[in-house]
Amino acid sequence: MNPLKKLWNYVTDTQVWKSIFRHGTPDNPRDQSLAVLSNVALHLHPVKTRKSGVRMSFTWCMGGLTFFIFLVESVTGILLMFYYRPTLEFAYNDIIALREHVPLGILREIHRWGAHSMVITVWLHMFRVFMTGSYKPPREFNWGVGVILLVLTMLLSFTGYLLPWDQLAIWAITVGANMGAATPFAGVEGPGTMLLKIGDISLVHSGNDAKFGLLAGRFIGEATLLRFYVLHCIALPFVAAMLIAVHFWRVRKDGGISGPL
Amino acid sequence: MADTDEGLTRREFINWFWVGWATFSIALGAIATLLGRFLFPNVLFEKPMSFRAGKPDEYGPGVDERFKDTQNVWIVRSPEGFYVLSTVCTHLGCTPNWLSSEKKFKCPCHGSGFRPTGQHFEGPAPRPLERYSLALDDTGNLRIDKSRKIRDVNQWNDPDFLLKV
Amino acid sequence: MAAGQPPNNKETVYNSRVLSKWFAIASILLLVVTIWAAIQDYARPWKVYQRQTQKIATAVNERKLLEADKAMNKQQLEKIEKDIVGIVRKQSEVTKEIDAKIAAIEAQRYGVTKRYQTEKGKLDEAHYKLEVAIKKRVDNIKDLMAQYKKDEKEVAKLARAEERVRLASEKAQADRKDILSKESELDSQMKALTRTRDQLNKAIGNTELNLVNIARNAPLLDFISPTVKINQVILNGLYDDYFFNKVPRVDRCMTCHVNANMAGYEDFPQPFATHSKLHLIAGPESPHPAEKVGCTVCHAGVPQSADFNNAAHTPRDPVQAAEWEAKYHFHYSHHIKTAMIPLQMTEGKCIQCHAKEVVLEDAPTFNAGMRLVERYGCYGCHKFAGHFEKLATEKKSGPSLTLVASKVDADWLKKWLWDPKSYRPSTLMPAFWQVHNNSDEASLERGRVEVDAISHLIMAKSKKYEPLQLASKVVGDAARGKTLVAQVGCIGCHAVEDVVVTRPTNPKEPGYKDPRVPMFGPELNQLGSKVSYEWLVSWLKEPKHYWEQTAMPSMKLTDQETADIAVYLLEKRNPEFEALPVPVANEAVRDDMVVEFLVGQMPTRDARVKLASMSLEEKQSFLGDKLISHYGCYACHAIEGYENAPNLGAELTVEGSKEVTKFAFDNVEIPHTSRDAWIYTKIRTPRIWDVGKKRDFQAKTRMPHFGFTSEQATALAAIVIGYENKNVSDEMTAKVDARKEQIIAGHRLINQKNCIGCHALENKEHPLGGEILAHYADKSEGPPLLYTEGRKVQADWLFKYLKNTNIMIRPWVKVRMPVYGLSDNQTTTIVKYFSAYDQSPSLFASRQGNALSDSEIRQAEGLVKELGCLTCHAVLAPGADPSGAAPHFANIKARLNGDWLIPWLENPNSIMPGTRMPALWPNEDPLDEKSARIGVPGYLNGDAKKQIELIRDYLFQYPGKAELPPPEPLPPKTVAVPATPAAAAGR
Amino acid sequence: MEWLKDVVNFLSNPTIFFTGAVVLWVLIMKYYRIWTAPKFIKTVTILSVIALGAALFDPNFAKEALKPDNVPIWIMIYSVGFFFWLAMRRGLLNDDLMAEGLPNLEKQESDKRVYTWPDLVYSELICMVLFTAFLVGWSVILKAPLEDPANAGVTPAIAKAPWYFLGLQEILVYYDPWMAGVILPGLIVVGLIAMPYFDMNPKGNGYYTIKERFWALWVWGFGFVVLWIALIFLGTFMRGPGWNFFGPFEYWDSHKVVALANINLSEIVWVQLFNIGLPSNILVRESVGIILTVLYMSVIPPLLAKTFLKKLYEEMGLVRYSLMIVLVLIMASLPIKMYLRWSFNLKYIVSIPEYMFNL
Repeated sequence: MNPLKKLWNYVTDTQVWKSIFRHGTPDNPRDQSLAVLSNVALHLHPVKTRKSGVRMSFTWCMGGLTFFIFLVESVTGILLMFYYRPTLEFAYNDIIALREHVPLGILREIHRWGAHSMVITVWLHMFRVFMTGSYKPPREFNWGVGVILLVLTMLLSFTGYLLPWDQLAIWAITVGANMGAATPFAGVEGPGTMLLKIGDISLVHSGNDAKFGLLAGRFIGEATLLRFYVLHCIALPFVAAMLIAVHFWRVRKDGGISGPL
Repeated sequence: MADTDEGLTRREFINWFWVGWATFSIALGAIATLLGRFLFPNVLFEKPMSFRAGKPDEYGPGVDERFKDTQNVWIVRSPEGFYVLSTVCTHLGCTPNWLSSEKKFKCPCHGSGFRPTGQHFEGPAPRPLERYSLALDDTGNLRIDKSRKIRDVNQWNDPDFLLKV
Repeated sequence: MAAGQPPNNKETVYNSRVLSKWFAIASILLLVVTIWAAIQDYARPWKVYQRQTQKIATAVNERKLLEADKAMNKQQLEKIEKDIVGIVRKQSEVTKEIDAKIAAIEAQRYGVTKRYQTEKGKLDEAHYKLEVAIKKRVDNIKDLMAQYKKDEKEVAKLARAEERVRLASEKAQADRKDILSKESELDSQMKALTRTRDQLNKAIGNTELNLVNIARNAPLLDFISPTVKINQVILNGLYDDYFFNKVPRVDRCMTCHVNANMAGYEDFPQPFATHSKLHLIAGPESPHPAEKVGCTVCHAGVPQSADFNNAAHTPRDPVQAAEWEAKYHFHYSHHIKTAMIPLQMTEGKCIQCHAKEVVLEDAPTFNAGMRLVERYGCYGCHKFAGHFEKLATEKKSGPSLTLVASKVDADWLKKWLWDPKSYRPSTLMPAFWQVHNNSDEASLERGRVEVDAISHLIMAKSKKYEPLQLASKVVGDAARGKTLVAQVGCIGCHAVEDVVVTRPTNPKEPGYKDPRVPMFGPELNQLGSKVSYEWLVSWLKEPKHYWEQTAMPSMKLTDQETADIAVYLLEKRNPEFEALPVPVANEAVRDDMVVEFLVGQMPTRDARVKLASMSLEEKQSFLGDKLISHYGCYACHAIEGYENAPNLGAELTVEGSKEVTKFAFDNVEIPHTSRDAWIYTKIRTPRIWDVGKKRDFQAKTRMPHFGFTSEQATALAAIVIGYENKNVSDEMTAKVDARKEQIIAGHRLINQKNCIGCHALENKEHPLGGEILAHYADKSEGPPLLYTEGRKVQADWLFKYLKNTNIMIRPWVKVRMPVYGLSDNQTTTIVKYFSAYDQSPSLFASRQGNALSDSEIRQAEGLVKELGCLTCHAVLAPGADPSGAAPHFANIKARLNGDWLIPWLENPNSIMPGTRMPALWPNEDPLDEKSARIGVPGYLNGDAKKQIELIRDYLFQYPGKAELPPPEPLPPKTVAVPATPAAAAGR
Repeated sequence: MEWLKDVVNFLSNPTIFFTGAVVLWVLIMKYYRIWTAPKFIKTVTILSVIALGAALFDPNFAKEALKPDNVPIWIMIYSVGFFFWLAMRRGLLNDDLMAEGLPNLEKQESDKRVYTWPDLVYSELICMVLFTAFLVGWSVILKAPLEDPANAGVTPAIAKAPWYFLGLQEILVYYDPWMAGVILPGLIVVGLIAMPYFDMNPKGNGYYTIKERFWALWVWGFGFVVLWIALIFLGTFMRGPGWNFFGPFEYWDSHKVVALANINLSEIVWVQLFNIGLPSNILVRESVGIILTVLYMSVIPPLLAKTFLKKLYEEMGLVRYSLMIVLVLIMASLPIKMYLRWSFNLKYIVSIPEYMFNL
C-alpha cells in the first residue's frame, strides 16, 4: 500500500478523527447522506435535493451567495471593529489608518465591496424567486421574511455608510435622515405634524421626531455615529441572523428549493 | 370536555387563560414601549438650542450679524419688531451673505436672494428663510430659541416669532 | 370552545389549567415589575426636586402676580380697551374697502410675479446655455444671441410690470397700516401695561400643576415636551483629561439647583436657593454667569451627576454631615477624585483663574488666605505657582538675623526659640519644640541641645552693628510716649495694650479688619524684656538702618519723640518670660547628636575620633549648621550663608488635585476620603501625623506648629486646595488687560506695605482696609479715605508725595504718613494702581480749571467769602491751633484734578463719608441726591452748577505756594533739640 | 464624435430617458422571442461593451462611470440584464415545451432527487470560492472611497444617498420627501410582502415561464426594471450638482442654471385659467387637486373592476382587489406625476405648504 494512503487510513482510524467525522468517504449513498446530516453547516440542506433545484441555471446560486456574503461581512466586520472607534475624534482617523498602515487594511475594501455585492445578490435572488414564481403557496410567508431581509440588507449597508465619518458619509445620511423628518405625523417637517398640538405645545418637534429617533439628536453628531455603529454592528446583524435562520428553516419546511409540483 | 375538573370550573379556566395572555401581552407591550422611550435621550451633547442675545437697546435698526458665525442667526430689528432669521439658505443649505448696500441676502452658492424679511425673491430658493422663536426673559434680555422655527409667511406675526419692543 | 384554548389532554404532566393559572400569575408579576421600573424612573431624585422647584416657582410667581396686578393701572387699561373697541368699530368700514382693494391687487400681483419669475428663470437658463455655446464655438451663435436679446427685452417688460404691481401692493399695505396704526399703537400701550402680568402668567402656566403639565412630565410621554428636564451647561473652555483626551466639561448641577442663577429664591433652602452672591457668581449679569462658567469650576464635585451622593457633595462640618446622613443617606465616596469642596473653602478655587491676584472683591476667605500665606511665609518652604512664586524671590516673611546679636542676647534667643509664644502670645513665629511629636523627655533633652546649637550659630554669624544715636541729653517721657503711640499711627500695624481698638464686624464698613489675619506688625506689649534702649531708638528713627528690607517705615519722629516712645515701650515687660529658665544643653546628648550627624559623612569610628578632637564651639556650630538646614530657619529669616539653601516643604502648586489616596492619613481620626480635611488638619496640627508612630529624629515631621485658629486653618486650606492642575483654558478666563495688571501689582505691594492698616481703599461699597479707622470716633481725624484717589489727585503729585511725604495737607490730622522709602518702581506701581482702579481717564494728563477773567475772579472771591471757605481753608499761621484747619487752597492746583472737584464740591460726603467738608449747595429735595442744587443767590443767577464750576476754576488759580512743610511737632517740654543729619533723614 | 455625444446627452434627458425605458419595456415584453436568442444577446452584449469602452474615452463620462462607488452599478446592470435574459430564455423554452404538451425543463427533473453531496455542496462551494476571488480582486483594484473629514458646515455641491437609494432620491424631484422617502418605500415593502396574497394565479410555481403569468411579469418587471433599476441609473449618472440633469458626456458644472418654471395645479386653475388670485381658504384653493386625487383613487378602481380587470376582480374578491389596486395606483401615480411635470410644469396637484402637505 502506498504510504500516503497508509497514513490517511491511520489518521481516519484515530478516535479523534472519528469523534469529529461520523462518516466515511462520501462515495456511497450512506456516507453521502451522513456527510450532510452530521455536519452542522451542511445539514441546512436536505440529504437529497430535487434535481432541477441543483442546477445553477435555475437557482443562480444567489441565495447561497447572499448568505455567504453575510458571513464574509460578519467576519471582516468583526475584524474591522478591532481598529475602528465610533467617536468624532477617532472614526475618520481610524479609517485613514485602515487605508494607510493597518496590516491587511484591504479588509475595509472587502467589507465595502462585499456590502455592495450583497445588495445586488439579494435583489437578484428576489428576482429569481419572482421569475420562477417561487413566492406562491406554500412559500408566501417565507417570501415575506425574504422581503424583510432585503430591507435589512439595505439598512445594514445604509448604517455602515456613515461610519467612515467623511463628507460622503454624513451628507448621504443627511439626505436619508431628512426623509425621516418628513414622516407624516411623526417628523417635524411631515404633513400634518403641526396639527399635533396642545395649546402652545407641539407634540412633535425637532427634539423628539422620527429624525431625532434615527439620529439620537437634532443633527448628525457623535450620538448618531454611535447609534449607527450599534445598529450596524449589533442590532441589525442580530435581527438579520434570526430571520436568516427562520428563512432557511422555512425553505426546508416548505419543500426545499422550489420546483414544479 | 368536562365542565368541572379538579375543582376548577370551565369558566374559571377560561378566565385564567385570558387573564394570563392579556397580562402577558400588556407587559410585553409596556416593555416594548419603555424600550422605545429608551431611544429618545433626555439630554444631548449638543449646543444649547437657546441663547441670550443681549438687551434690545443694543440693536440698531436693520440686520445684525453678531451671531451669524456663532449661532447661525441674523437678528433683525424692523419697525414691526425683532425677528430672528436662520442663516441657512432654503435652497441647499449654504450661508447667504448680507449685502447692506443692496439691502438683501445673497447666497453665494446658487444666487438665491432674500429680502431683509427673509422673503425669497430671486434664484432657486423655494421658501423664505426660516425664523426662530424669541422672547424677552426676566432680566430684559433677548432669548432666542432655535428649537422652535417657522417657515411659513403666514406665521410671521406670531408673537413668539415677532417681538414688539 | 374559546379560540386558542389548549386541548385538555389527560396525558400531560401538568394540568393545563394549572399551567394557565401559573402563567397568569407570572405575567402579572412581570407587568408589576415593569410598572415598578417605570415608576422608579419617574421618581428619580432630580425629577422630584424639579417638581418641587416648580411648585415653589409657581407660588413665588403667583405672589408676584398679585403685586403686579395691584400695581397695574386698571383705569388706564380699561380706557384703552374701550378706545380700542371704538376704533375697531370705526375702522371696520374703511378697512373693508381697502382690504378689497388689496385683494384685487394681490390677485393680479400673484399672476404677474409668477409670470415674471418663470420667464426670468427661463432667461437665466438661456443665458447659461448661451455661455456654454460660446465656449463650445457653436455655429449659429448669432441667431442664439439675437433670440436672447429679444427675450431679454420681453423679460424686462415683465419686470417693470412686476415692479408696478409690487409698488401698488406695498402702497396699499402701507395705507392699511396707517389706518390701523392708532389701534396698533393702543395695542402696544396695552401690552406695555400688562407685560409683567402676562409674563408672570406665562411663567406660571409653565410650572403650575395642571393637567397639561402633568401629561408633559408623565412617564413615557415625557419625551414630547417635558418641563422637567436635565439642565446642563457644556463648558467649552474647561476641559477634563480622560486619558490623553481633553473633554469639555458638562455641568448638570442646575438640574437640582434650578434657581441658582435666578433672583428671588434667596430665602429657600437648598437645592432651591438662589446663589448667595448672585451679583458676582452665577447671575446672568454677573462676571461669572452660570451659563458660561458652570458650577464645578469653583465647587468641584462630579459635574455630570444629578444625584446627591454621586455628585460628591461635601459637608461643611460634622453637624451637616449628620444632617445629610439622615436626609440623603450621605456617605463619603471612596472612588471620587474630585469631591466637592466644603463651602467655607470654596473661595480658594478662585485661584483657578485669578492665579496672579491677591485681593478679590467680596471674597473674604480668599483674601484672608492669601494674606495668611504671605504673612506666615508658607511660600518660604513650599513652592506655589503664580503670586507666591514671585514673592519668594522678593521677600522673606521673618526679620533678618544678620545683625541679631545687637538686638537680643543669647539667653533671650534660646528661650524664644524654645517657646516663642511664651514671650509674645500673638507671634507669627511657629513652635518647633515642645509640640506633638517631640514633647517626650528624650526629645526635650535633645531639643534643648538643638536650641542651644542654633542660637549659638546665629549669634556667631551675626555682624557688628552701629545703632544710630540720639542727640545727647534727650530724656524720654513715658506718658508722652504713650500719647504718641496712639497718635502717630503705630497702632495701624501694631497692637498695644493701652490702646484698645474695637473694630466693626461688618466687612463693608471702613475700619473692618478680618479677624483671621494677624496684625501686620508684632504686638508691642513686652518689648522691655527683649531689646535695649539704644537698639530701639535707632530702630524707631530709621528701621532700614538695621534691616534694609523691613516693612516698618520711618515715622518722621523727632529725637524727643523717639526717646519718649522708646521709654514708653521699654516699660512694657513680660515678667513670666523673664522668669523662665534658659534651656541648657546636655553634654552627652550633644555629643551623641554630633556623632549622629557625622555618621552621615564618615564611618562611626572616625566620627568618634573626630568628636574627641572638636571644641565645644565647634560642636555647637557644627550642630547649629545641620539643624538650621534641617528645620529651614532660612526660609523665613535672612541668615548669612544660607542664601541658596533649598526649599524644605512639598511643592503645593497642584496640591488641590493630588489624589486622596496619596495622602497619608495614618492614625488621625478624619474621613480618609477627604482631601480638604487632611490639608486642614495638616495646617492646624502639622506634627500630629507622628503621634503613635515610632520614628527616628530625622524622619519626624519638621513642619512647625503655627497654632492657627480653626478659621485661619480653613482659609489657608482653601488656598492650598485652590492650587490644582489647571484645566481652565485661556478662552474661558477673563483676559488680564493692562489695567487689571496694574491693579494686581498694586494689590501685591499694598499687602507688602500694609497701606490698608491705615487707609480705606477702592470704593465705599467694598472698602479695602482702613483698619486703624475704628480708633477714631471722628473719621476725619484718621488717615484719609482713599476712595476715588485715582481720579482725585494728579498722578505726578502723588508720585512726588509718595517719594517725599513731608508736605502738609491736612493740618489737623495727627496721624502721620510715614516714609516708606519706596523705590521709583514701587511708587509708580502705587500711582498706576490708583489711576487704574478708579479708571482715571489718563495717567499723566490731569484736567485743571479753565482760565478766569478778572471779573470772574472777583466774583469767585465774593462767592468764597460768602460761603466762608477760608474759615478753614486758609494757610495755617505758625503756632496756631490746627484742629479747625482744612487743606489750604494754594495746595490744590498742584494736587487735585479739576474733574474730580465738581462732584466733591456738590456732595463731599458721598465721596468721603464722614468728611468735615459740608455740602454747600444743598439739594432741593433733601431726600433725593439727584434733585437740583440750590445756588447762592446773587452769583451767576443763583445757578449752583455754574457756581461750582467757577469755584473749581478759581481754586486752580488760587495764589500762594503749593507745598508747605508739615506743622511744627509738639513743642518739647524739656530742652530744644538741635537738628542733626540723622533726624533730618528720619523725616 | 461630438455630435454623437450630443445626441446621447440629448436622449438621456429624464423625459426621453424615462419614456424610452417605458417604450423599451413594452417592446421587450412584446418581442421577447426575438431578443432571447443567444446570438442576439451576445451581439448586444458585445456591442454594449464596445460602446461603453469607447465612451470611457470621454473624460466626463469616465469620471462618473469609474467612481469606485459607482462600479457596483455596472455590475448590477450587466448581471440583472444577464439574469433577466436567462430567466426569459428559459421561460420561452419552457413555454414552447409546454405548448407541445411536454413537461418543462424543471418538470423533467423535479421528481428526481439527487444526493446533496456532492452536487449541490460542491457547486455552492465553487460559487463561494469564485466570488471570494472576485471580491478580493475587486478590492485590490479599487480602493474604497474616503473624502474629506465630515464637516456639517461645508455643504457639498451635491449630496447623494447610497446608490441603491438613488431611485428614491430621483423620485424626490417629483414628490415631496414624505411621499418619496416614507410613503412610497413603505408601500414598496408592504406591496412586496402582500404580493403572494394578491397573485391568485396557481400556475408558474417553481419553473420559468412567460406565457402563464405574462401580466404578473409585466407589472412586477416594470416596477423592478423601469421604476427601480432605471431610476437608479438615472440618479447616479445623470444627476449632477444641484440635482440638475447632465448628459453622460456633459461636464458637471455646479453653476448650471435651470429655469424653475413649475407651478401648482391651484395656480394653473385660479391664476392662469380664471385670472384671479388664489383663494385664501385652503380647501377652496386646493379643491380641484383634492377632487382629482379622490377621483383617481376612488373612481378608477371600480371602473377597472367593471371593465379591463373584471376577471381579476372576480377571482380576487373585493378586499384583495381593493388593496392591490390601491398599491398599483400609487405605483402608477409616479409615472403619471412625472409626465404631468414634463408636459405642464406641474409642481403639485395638491399643495398645502401650511401643513407641509404637498402631493
